[in-house]
Amino acid sequence: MEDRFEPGRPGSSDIAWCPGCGNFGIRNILKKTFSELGLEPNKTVIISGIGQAAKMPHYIKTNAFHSLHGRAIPIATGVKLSNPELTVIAEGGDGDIYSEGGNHLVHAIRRNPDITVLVHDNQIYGLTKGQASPTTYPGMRTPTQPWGVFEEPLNPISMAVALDASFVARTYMGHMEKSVEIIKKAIMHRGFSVVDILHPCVVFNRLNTYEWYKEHTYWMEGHDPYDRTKAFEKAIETEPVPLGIFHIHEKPTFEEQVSAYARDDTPLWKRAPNIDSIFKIIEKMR
Amino acid sequence: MEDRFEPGRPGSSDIAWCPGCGNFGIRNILKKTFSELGLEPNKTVIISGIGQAAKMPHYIKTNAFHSLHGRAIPIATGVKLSNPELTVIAEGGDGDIYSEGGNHLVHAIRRNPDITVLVHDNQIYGLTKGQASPTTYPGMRTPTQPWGVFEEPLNPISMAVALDASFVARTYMGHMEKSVEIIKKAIMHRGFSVVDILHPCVVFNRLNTYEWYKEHTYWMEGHDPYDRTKAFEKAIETEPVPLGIFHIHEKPTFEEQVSAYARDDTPLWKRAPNIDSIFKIIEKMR
Amino acid sequence: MRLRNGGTTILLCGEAGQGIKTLEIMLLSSLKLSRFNVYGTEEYMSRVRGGMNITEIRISHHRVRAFSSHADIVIPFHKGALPWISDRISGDTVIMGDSRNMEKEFMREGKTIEIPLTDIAIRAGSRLYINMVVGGLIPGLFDGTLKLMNEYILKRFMSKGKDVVDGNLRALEEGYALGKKVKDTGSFVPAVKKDPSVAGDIVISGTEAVALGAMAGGMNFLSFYPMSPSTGVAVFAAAHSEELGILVEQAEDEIAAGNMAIGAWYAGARAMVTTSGGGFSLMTEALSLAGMAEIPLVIHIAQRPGPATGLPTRTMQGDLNMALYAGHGEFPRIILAPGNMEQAFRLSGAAFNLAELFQVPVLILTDQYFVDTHYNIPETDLERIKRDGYISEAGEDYRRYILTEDGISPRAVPGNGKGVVIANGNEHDEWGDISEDKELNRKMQEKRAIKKMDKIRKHAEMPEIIGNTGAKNAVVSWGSTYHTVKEAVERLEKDVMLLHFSWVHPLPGNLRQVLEGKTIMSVEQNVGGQFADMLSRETGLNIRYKVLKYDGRPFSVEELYEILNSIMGGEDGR
Amino acid sequence: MRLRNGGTTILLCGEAGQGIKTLEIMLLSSLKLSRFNVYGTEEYMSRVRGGMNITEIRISHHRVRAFSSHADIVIPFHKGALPWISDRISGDTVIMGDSRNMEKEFMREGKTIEIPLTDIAIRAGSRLYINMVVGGLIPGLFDGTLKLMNEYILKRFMSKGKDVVDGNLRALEEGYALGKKVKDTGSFVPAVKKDPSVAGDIVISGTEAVALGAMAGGMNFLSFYPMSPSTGVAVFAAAHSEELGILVEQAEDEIAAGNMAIGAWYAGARAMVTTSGGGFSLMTEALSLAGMAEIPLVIHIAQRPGPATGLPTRTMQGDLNMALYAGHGEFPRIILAPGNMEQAFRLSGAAFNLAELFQVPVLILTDQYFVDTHYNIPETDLERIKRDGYISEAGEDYRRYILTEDGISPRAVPGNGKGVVIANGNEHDEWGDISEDKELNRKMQEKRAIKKMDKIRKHAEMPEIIGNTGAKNAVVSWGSTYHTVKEAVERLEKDVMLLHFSWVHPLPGNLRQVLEGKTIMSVEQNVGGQFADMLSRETGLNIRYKVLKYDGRPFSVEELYEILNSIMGGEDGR
Ligand SMILES: Cc1ncc(C[n+]2csc(CCOP(=O)(O)OP(=O)(O)O)c2C)c(N)n1
Ligand SMILES: Cc1ncc(C[n+]2csc(CCOP(=O)(O)OP(=O)(O)O)c2C)c(N)n1
Ligand code: SF4
Ligand code: SF4
Ligand SMILES: [Mg+2]
Ligand SMILES: [Mg+2]
Repeated sequence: MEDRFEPGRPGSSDIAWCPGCGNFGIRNILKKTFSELGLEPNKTVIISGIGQAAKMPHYIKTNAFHSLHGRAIPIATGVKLSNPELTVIAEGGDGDIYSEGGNHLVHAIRRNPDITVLVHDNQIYGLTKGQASPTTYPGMRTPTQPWGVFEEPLNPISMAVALDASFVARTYMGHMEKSVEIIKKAIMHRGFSVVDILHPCVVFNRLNTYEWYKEHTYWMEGHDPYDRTKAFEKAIETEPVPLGIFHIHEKPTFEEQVSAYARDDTPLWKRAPNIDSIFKIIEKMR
Repeated sequence: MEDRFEPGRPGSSDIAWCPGCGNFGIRNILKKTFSELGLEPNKTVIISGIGQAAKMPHYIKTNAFHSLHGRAIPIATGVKLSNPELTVIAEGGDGDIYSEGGNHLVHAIRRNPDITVLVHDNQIYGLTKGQASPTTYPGMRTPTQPWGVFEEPLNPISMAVALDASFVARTYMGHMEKSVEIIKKAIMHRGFSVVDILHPCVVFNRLNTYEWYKEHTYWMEGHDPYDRTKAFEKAIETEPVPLGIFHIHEKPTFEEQVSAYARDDTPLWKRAPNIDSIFKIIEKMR
Repeated sequence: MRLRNGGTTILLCGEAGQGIKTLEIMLLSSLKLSRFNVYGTEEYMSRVRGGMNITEIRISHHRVRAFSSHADIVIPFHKGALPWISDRISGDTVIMGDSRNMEKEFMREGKTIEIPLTDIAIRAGSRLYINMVVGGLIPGLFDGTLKLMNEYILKRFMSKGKDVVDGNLRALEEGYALGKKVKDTGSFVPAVKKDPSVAGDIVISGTEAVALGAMAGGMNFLSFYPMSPSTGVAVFAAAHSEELGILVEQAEDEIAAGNMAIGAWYAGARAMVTTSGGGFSLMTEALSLAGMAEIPLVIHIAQRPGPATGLPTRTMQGDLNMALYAGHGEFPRIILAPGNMEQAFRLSGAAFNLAELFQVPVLILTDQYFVDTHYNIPETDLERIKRDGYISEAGEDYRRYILTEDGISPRAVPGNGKGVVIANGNEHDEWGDISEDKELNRKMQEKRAIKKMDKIRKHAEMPEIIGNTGAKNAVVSWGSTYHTVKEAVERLEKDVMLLHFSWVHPLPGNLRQVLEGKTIMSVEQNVGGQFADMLSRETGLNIRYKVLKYDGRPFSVEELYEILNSIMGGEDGR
Repeated sequence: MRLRNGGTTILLCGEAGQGIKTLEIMLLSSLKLSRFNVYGTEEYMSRVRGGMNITEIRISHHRVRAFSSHADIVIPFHKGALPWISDRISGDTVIMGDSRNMEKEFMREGKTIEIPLTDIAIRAGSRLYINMVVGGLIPGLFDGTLKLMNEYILKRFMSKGKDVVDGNLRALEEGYALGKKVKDTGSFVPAVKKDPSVAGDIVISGTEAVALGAMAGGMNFLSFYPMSPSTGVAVFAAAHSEELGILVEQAEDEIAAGNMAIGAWYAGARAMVTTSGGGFSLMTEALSLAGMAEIPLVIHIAQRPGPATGLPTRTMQGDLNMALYAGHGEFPRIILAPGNMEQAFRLSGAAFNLAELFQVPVLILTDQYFVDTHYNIPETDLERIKRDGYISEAGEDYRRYILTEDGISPRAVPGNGKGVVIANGNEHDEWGDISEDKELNRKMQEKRAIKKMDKIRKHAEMPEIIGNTGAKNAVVSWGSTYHTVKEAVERLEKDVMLLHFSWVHPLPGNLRQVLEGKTIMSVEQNVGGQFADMLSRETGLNIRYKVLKYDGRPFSVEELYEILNSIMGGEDGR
């Protein structure tokens, strides 16, 4: 079943990730998630930004748009709004989605389209060779921060909770089964979901390794994701880092509220211009 | 004393705001704040974006840069980093700072330069004639949202608390004295401060009027701004809207940590290139 | 100089907030209904209340569509207005209205008609109704009807209660009676005849023409971030969103607006973005993405003077170079710049077919003058373009970027067919996967920047040629200046032809033949003569004179006439 | 064709992650120390591990500074490398290294030297040390020294412990011994003599030359967002931030980076931004702000192939048009494109003086090829430019935009003087307050786009002219291709001169005289011939041939020689 998601194209066999990289694990998680959800490659779309994470669509078979650094979310929004029948996933790195694309995350949460945002959070810039990302811990020395990072790390979970995102979760890719469960729920959730997926970058992040994540994370037990203040309290815990679903707020999606779908649910691409109505508008201008 | 801040230039007398606009009140608040703080016009800088709010620097005498929509914060950061001796204020509207400039707010909070961000929050786009802003309440009908806004309003306070901003407050300009007190504290605070200043737009926002703000806001009493979770709880209250200082977290500023000022606190503009050191670096390349 | 199309030009000079925009719309409709040809345009400041705004209304027996600088009638709504427009007042100009709004030096015997507008408004219920007094006055002067105006007032002020409606109606009627009286007593003699042929005409603005054209071209997605003077298109589309099934969304910034539209096209929608220069600056990267990923895209840029925030509510044609070269790397694009309402309707529709056919961005360049100008046209002049469908099905082994003779790869959309559709902003192979193969890298550059470009160029439209093609002199212009240049050139009665470009880039191949040997004069509203430079670069021809204006105000017929006349005088009166 | 500057060209073909970058740096320094002229450049893929990377190292008795496509020695570090570069292997090429990395078809009698690099590395402690084995092998082959290399290893691997240091040192020495043996047994005869004159030289890369030049020009603020191939400049500046007092900050995006730099300049710092095409796209609006507010700004754009993400680690000169026209509205800018290290140092420094003098943005265009190229130059060729100071004091009634004869208004910074400094991105009056006055609006456009531009043009530098100015043929080139074109043209021995432009815009006024009547051939790395078009547009001259390359790889001397030779053959062998 998972083979349905093997692209088998000439350009998909030579995977450009480093041996041992956490991205391989995320790829396996996605293939399992997609096939357990019974998704169809041609009805599923991954919009990715630019970065190591963003290369995913070349190694998993779905419709895809490998786009620009930081812009996966608005593109994914445009796709979903034009064709709500598609399952739409936006994917990118921590630099991609939290730094260059930060504004889009904030406002997509407000808009609440039914898309799922998967952030491969290796707490570093991989593709561009090891600069600090918004989630890099203070003290880390990098080629462009040789003095050691001193900015406050971005807490994407507390931020998403503060913005009342519809579904907010964090996982560590080292836990395959739990990650599959969480991402399944995120995709099935009606509304905007964001999942921060911790994963090691074995080349540039010497701190947040496989062992580190194992030791410094834990799964929340008995947390009520419908309690927003509790979610916030959990979200600002940092040592150890909690994993699981922090916050769920079910609410109408963008597509359900937008006037273009009020009378008609035909996807936009199947719509022809209504010339008669247009000329009726024109006639009123006499 | 406040007259020191009257610009008295040919272009500063015809104020472009609408009669009755809340911006006049904010102008008075600022003049009073500045003079009570004993600021000097030539040692103070206001960087404003674009919008009605952003016209402020033409009507109050300080150094100023009326710049681009959304970009006041990075410009203000550049100014502060180049000359930490200046008192630097970034000013703009709710569209300016929360929509177009949203990403800069998020990351400036992380960076924590000692600047003060004043958001004239009229919950509408004034200058461009009445479109919804990120803080417009659901249900409001506007020329571009004739169906009534349905996006979740942005809560700048909870977001800033979630990002652990150094100083977070909200005021309503109708309360002159309290507003002066809060903005004074914000400016004196060492680190990044953000103050959301509610104010009526008498032309385009028919909901959030002077009366409305009077009735739907209250001053927090006994709130401990050093308790972050409490701050969050307060921040997500919406009816009535709490006013006051939500959150304070004193921490080292950007300027205090950056390596360029580690050995020498001369403002950058007074520095000459150290040609000898440069040629020493070059010699090592032999 | 008296304008060829004659008629009467009225200037309403008020502050923002005095209801003059409302007044203009009402006047144009009701004067048209009264069987006049009408034209209206606005110059306004970047503020919501106060300031100095000018609305020009022209009424004529003939079609009037060009901006005139000479005022026949001026109605000042506040003190200071007359000095602000003093260069538009001549000995013939009649000044009407409250004497308190007239500076002494402008009050000349026989040319000043004092009308107590404010008093009448106050009598009708509020000094705010002054615009309605004028709304009645003008039809009264020209023997027009109030019909539409009554209805408009009812609709517009209903929500404010009966008092307001009645007050406005009273003001209107009192104004009308007064206008009639002025006319009947002969203190003002209107020199405009009616034109029964306008009966079936519509009154349309540039904004409306662009929006309606896009709708007719199948636009079903509009993303934007508010920015003067481009927002009107979004407002118009939003008003009809539910009825026409068009998704209209205000994005958080222009970057999101541009990329949302790209996402929408990728999924098969027909998306447009409306913006102005500064917003377009922020879409530059997205434009380059559309170029690389071969995603169609339509962007409407309503130009205003730059750089930076510039003059947000004024007019300029200063963004042509940016439109030509925005975006890193090399990729084809199409630039259209309608010169009149008919073209705006047709080209805004055609833009969608072009974008989809060639899988490239199409930029529609208008400007503040154009979008804020209204006039009447026969509805039948709006061409019903056909929405062509170019969407293919994705077979199992679908290759989004398959190399073909003409550079165009059949374009499928996700969900249409069994295969998957891989778009890529990285350099790619035929399937859409990343490729660093030297040969393929080269071929893909050629596919986009050479083959597609060549194909588009063959499709390019020739400029409209007005006048004698054998003329020794040629005036070239583009975009919004169409009617003004045309009226000035026709008025000249010299040995001159006019070439007006509404298809601006890429230029068709055979222009050199048309222009060779002529003395070429270009007319455009920017500092550098950007169009002239492009024309000269592409044809190798020398543009002898650049007639430029860049103070943020539109060219007027009179001004252009003078300049062109003196140039051609200099050319031995040819 | 054998290269004029002779010497030996070695290709190291490995995967990302095999330590070849480290190896290159070590080799260049130690070979220079061994009294050779050295040159190194890299072609690599956009990935962190794996793929096919090629490092070219040239060693010569003469100065070598150009890219050669012909390999004298190839060392494949993995299977697949030889087919990938097969077009660079000829009958003369010697292939060295592990036989398991050599495909059969490339193993030719007498031209294959099998050396068990991997085994030696494993013996030294780890197969990872293979780069060090080669690091020893090459100096061994050429009778060089290991001195610097030993030190480098100590420094670089100290933190990893004694074992790693020792292992690397062992590998190095074993490699060296082997190299010596190969040479001594005569299976490879090195054809390169030493050049004592290089003793005082430094080995410098394009990245370093730009960064050091900027530092010498007074740069004390650098904001950026990481983007290949521009990040190196930030890395270099960050390394020296504390020592030189340069504030280096990674922004959240390029928009912030650009605007921070503008803020810094406004406050009197000398700020630079380093980026590539896509990042620059996002700075377009900020550029326009700098234009309007007359804030100086320096932006380094290291070009790579576009559009969009394109080929992130490859080379192109495809962003010239964007650099010329980015930003809405009309405002002057200066574009510099160094052709060699000396120019990069001088111009990156001068950029700051120019930006401050004219209060305009200065764009420095390099590309991946240029920033990743290293060679030795005499330190004395680095010109010590003077930091000019142009900051004024603000008096009480200071007018930031006072109208002057030459368009330049004295520029004060906040806090320097009693007055206040008002910068404005809106159209403004002399003080900096918003103005919608028609006359003033026009004058301010003229101040920026005409007066300042004219003044800059007078300051423009002439291209470097190489060869006989009376030649019938002229090759023109710009930016990074300098040495390659120069070597090819010199080798041609035809009636041809070379004009190389490192001051790219605005062009100086008197070029037409220099070029008139010649057959002009332009050489550049893009699809459209952007420089050629600009030159033709500005001079009115016809560019007869455009020699273009756009597969993301640099021009080689051989390739250019062939093309130019065949063109000039076609021109009757002149
Ligand atoms: C506009 C723009 N700026 C910068 C880049 C360069 N860039 C590519 S990927 C990347 C960051 C990679 O980090 P992240 O998003 O965390 O992804 P990772 O590689 O770690 O998975 C950057 C800065 C770009 N492609 N486009
Ligand atoms: C890049 C860019 N996009 C859009 C605009 C147009 N614009 C000017 S002000 C403004 C919003 C005004 O709203 P707000 O920031 O809330 O300020 P207010 O006028 O309400 O004080 C917009 C969208 C612009 N100037 N630049
Ligand atoms: S650089 Fe890091 S994140 Fe990227 S592929 Fe390698 S290990 Fe993974
Ligand atoms: S539009 Fe609103 S915010 Fe702007 S000046 Fe008028 S009242 Fe104030
Ligand atoms: Mg990352
Ligand atoms: Mg606002």
